[in-house]
Amino acid sequence: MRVGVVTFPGTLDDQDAARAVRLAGAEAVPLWHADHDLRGVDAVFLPGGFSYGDYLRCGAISRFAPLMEELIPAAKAGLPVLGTCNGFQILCEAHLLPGALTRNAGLHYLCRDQGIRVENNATAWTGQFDQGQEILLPIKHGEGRYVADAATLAELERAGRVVFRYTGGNPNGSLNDIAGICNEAGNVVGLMPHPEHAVEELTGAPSVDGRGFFTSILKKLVTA
Amino acid sequence: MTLDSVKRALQSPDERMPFAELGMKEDEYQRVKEILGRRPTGSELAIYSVMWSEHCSYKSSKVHLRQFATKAPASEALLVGMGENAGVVDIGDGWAATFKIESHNHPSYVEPHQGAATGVGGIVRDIMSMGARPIAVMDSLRFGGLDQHDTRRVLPGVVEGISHYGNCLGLPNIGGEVVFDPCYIGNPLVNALCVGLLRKDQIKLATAPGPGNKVVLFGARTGADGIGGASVLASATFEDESQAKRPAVQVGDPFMEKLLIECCLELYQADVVVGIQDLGAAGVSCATTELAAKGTGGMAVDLNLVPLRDPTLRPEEILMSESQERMMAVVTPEDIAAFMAICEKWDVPATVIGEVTDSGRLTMTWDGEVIVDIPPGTAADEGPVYQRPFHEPAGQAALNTHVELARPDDLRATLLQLLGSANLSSREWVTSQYDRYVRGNTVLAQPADAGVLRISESMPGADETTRGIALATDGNGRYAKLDPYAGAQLALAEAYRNVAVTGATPLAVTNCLNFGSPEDPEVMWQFAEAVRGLADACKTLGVPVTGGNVSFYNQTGAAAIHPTPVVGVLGVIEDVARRVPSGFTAANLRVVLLGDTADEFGGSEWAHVAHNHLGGLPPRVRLDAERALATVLTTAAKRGLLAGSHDLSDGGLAVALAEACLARGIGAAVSLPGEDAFVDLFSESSARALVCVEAEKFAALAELCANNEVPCYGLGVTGGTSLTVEDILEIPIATLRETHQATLPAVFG
Amino acid sequence: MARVIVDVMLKPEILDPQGQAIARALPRLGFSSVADVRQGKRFELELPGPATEETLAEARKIAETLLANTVIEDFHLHIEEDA
Amino acid sequence: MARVIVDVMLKPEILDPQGQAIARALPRLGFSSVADVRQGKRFELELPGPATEETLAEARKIAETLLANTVIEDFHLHIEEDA
Ligand SMILES: Nc1ncnc2c1ncn2[C@@H]1O[C@H](COP(=O)(O)OP(=O)(O)O)[C@@H](O)[C@H]1O
Ligand SMILES: [Mg+2]
Repeated sequence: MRVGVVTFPGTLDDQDAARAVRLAGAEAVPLWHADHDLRGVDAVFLPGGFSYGDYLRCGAISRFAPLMEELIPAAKAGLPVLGTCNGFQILCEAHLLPGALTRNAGLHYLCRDQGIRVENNATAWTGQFDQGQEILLPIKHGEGRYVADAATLAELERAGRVVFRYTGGNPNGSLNDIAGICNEAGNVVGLMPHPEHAVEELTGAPSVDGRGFFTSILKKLVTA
Repeated sequence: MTLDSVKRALQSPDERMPFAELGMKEDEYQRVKEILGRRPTGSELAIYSVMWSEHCSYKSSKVHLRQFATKAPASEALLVGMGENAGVVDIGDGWAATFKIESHNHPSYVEPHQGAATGVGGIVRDIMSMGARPIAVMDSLRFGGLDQHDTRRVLPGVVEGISHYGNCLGLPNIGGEVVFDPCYIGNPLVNALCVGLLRKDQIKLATAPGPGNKVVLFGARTGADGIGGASVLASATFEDESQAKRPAVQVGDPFMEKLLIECCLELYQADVVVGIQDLGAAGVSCATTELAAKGTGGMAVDLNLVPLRDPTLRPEEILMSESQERMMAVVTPEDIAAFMAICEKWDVPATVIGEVTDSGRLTMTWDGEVIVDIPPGTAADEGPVYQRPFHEPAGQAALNTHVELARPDDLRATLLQLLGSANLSSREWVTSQYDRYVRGNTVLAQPADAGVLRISESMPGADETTRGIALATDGNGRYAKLDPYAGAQLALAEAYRNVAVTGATPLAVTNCLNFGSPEDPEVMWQFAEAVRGLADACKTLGVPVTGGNVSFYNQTGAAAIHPTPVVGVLGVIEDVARRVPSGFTAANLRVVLLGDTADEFGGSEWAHVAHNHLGGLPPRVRLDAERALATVLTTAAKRGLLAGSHDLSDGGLAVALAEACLARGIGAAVSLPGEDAFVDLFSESSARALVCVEAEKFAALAELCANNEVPCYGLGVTGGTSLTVEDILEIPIATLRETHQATLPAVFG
Repeated sequence: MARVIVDVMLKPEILDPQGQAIARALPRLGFSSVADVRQGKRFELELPGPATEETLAEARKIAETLLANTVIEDFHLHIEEDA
Repeated sequence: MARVIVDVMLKPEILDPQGQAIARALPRLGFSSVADVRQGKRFELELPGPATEETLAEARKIAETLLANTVIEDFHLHIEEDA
């Protein structure tokens, strides 16, 4: 199985994402923002960072990268895509996911180990979790407050498209404690927390709960 | 505006040059004239004034700093010593680490966010210029009193600047310090450390050999940032200068720096770089003179080719500009195309601005006229050297007189008072603004005693290795004020101990020496004593100084800061999976105190908090005991004897116990080994650590201690939800936590 | 040379924590007369040549696609004369 | 109700990395006519009552001490009528 890991100028977590993909037993395929080429991957990981320095708005400039011109139609056609942190922001800017991520209510960048509840285990990236399972993942962002208009929010809730919710305290003021959402088909998932930093005992957050994302997508691809 | 060319200088030999305004002394100016055999041009004066400034030439400190070399212990680990951009240490399995700490104190007072941010940017470029990939940063900070108004302006800005710049670069922040003391109110200290990793055989040096090779300036365009900063801002007192003539502040662009990092690494990998130098305080002046001086000896530069952000800049200003995110490389003509292609891939502007020559001269032209023609070594290496007079401060003996302070009866209240104090309370308000996970190699970070990183890098040619490195920085201005010789040694001892408690073997040292004005003989005495102390202790502990930085003029009027030597220690752990986590890690472990406690409260946190008193003598330095303790800790870690550890420092055993409980919310019940509970709990004697071990491993630990003559006291066991000291106190962990965490948020929101 | 100014503000229904933090800080600093504060962005675009219908149309396009995220922000643009 | 607008821009000599990043992105998006971009902040202060000399003076004071960092930024303020 080949999982593409995208690097934009200013992407930071690409190495970690690739490592997590490899640890799960898949091949990590580097994808370069300036190429019009998805290299035939089976799924795509949009990692975190400060693409284009997060200038203007997080993800606003990356969204127009040549690679995105390939990725957007592919995602709409069902290619599994996971965006974490800056990757989530890019997915929203690209309108693959609704709503937007805005400045944390506390106005500070916040790095901490955060409780999260899996609210939907039917997406491409969450199949190996239990519905309602509580997991621990690191968050590290300054602009993670999810907002959307009332109608969008209601639709997300109604359709079960809120995939993750913060537990034990909302770190950034996100509406409805939203930590992550998916598109209608469930192949595109975006979340602020970082699964790739919770896959090893020795390093990262004090949990290996992030592994579930990678086992989920592998399982999905193998059985597909 | 007429161009001051060499030709013009010859025609107008007596023209008055503004050397004094540029911070140059009359005799220094005369020396420049002697070297050149004529008056300097404006551009030449710009170069000499920045290169001979305190900041760049170390003219007041040089004679003392030499001890770091002359007293250096023999070390097989040292690959590159002092004098390069950063020292390089062999860490085994073909890998090397390079690390350095540097100050950005004055700019951080003027504009806290940008000052601190560009401090991080600068030290990261130093590490890059050695050929390394930067892998982590640390920050050692000092502010005025927590209750002083200006602290609310300076601290949030500084933290945000470090956070934004470091986070954007994707460098985990793995440790540091935050200290409050009124002595820093007008002179906050912002010391940033960066560590990098490289293959042992891929070290790059700042040198420009090979006539015909091209000189490339790459990175950001040059603007009017911090013009005059190097000499005016960094080497004169702030009060008089900066208010009157505030230099343009340097603004950082971490995104450009991130691109520069990736670009440089790809350039190194493609092997298209002959020599490289970062552009720091003295910008183009420094890079050209130093590269030329260390190379074949000559360089010809066309300054018109420097890409400008502000097209109105004059050549003198281009030479002095401190615009950030720039590097200079020397590249063979054959490799130029490949070099440029890599820069383009990363969107990094790059321009050939000159060529290496064998003329022995650094020449620069502007509009076709020669405006600089100097022997580069005279600017880079032959700056003035001062033997500044020094003597013990008039009040030193009085300061060292022991004063009996009333000791408390209620030790529970004392512990809570200390735990919630400005300096001992939780640093989380600060550290939660730093990304400690990025790059995926962080094994330990705050609140551990030292940061620990795994060395498995996705760098090309990397063999898998089980190794890790540990880093800690420490400094205690109060100790150093009482006795700068001992204070510097205690800073080293604490950083060394912090590295050892993780299981790593200390290998090498970097330092940042923050002092008042060197023109004050009493400050100069503090400086001389601190350097002598640090050099002696490095020798005894067997850890060489690989580099560092001196920051003088940290004073407002006649009031200097406490002398504040900050010491960083780097250690290696062979199998990083054997690192020892911080604090109590499980219930039913034996709690063991290593090391002896004496009645030592001079300069202590308790005297500061309870009595606002500073006097007497700091704790005794016991380097042999430190070394033995480190041997025990690293050997025990290797053998898998330790379940957790924590060093004893400010606030003594009581604070260490509380922090060990807070690490994972696991309590402990202990009894005290000595007669005097207050001394046992709060003394700050050096060479001590707290560890926890499984009961069946205690005997092996005790034997190891006995063999190394390290005193070892079983205090009790872990478990429960309180910290209990038999017959003295019992405090629920929830109370400890609340007290510990409330302090900084109460002030900063 | 024409200068087009694009002002981008969060939509009124979106929480503006930066503006609120400022509003909260004002009374503490002794400024009591401000009822509300909102913080947004201001962009200055330099366009060569005079400001024509076309340049304005292009600027509007830029604002729409890049400078503002219309999911959460409103924008408004005008020409600045003196530039 | 008066609305005072405070525009805060980096001083011309100060590096504006945000503006530059936007300017570099524009040609890639097919917008070729923009020579330069600078990004700054816009604050909207709501003041009760009409805009008098005093409210304006107060707004200026606020801009100076809080909204702008005059070490690196310039500011400019005006009253918006329609509010
Ligand atoms: N400015 C800072 N940046 C990053 N980490 C910090 C900073 N200040 C403190 N820390 C971390 O917080 C923890 C507690 O700090 P401190 O109490 O000073 O430790 P110690 O007493 O062991 O030197 C340590 O892990 C330290 O590295
Ligand atoms: Mg410690």
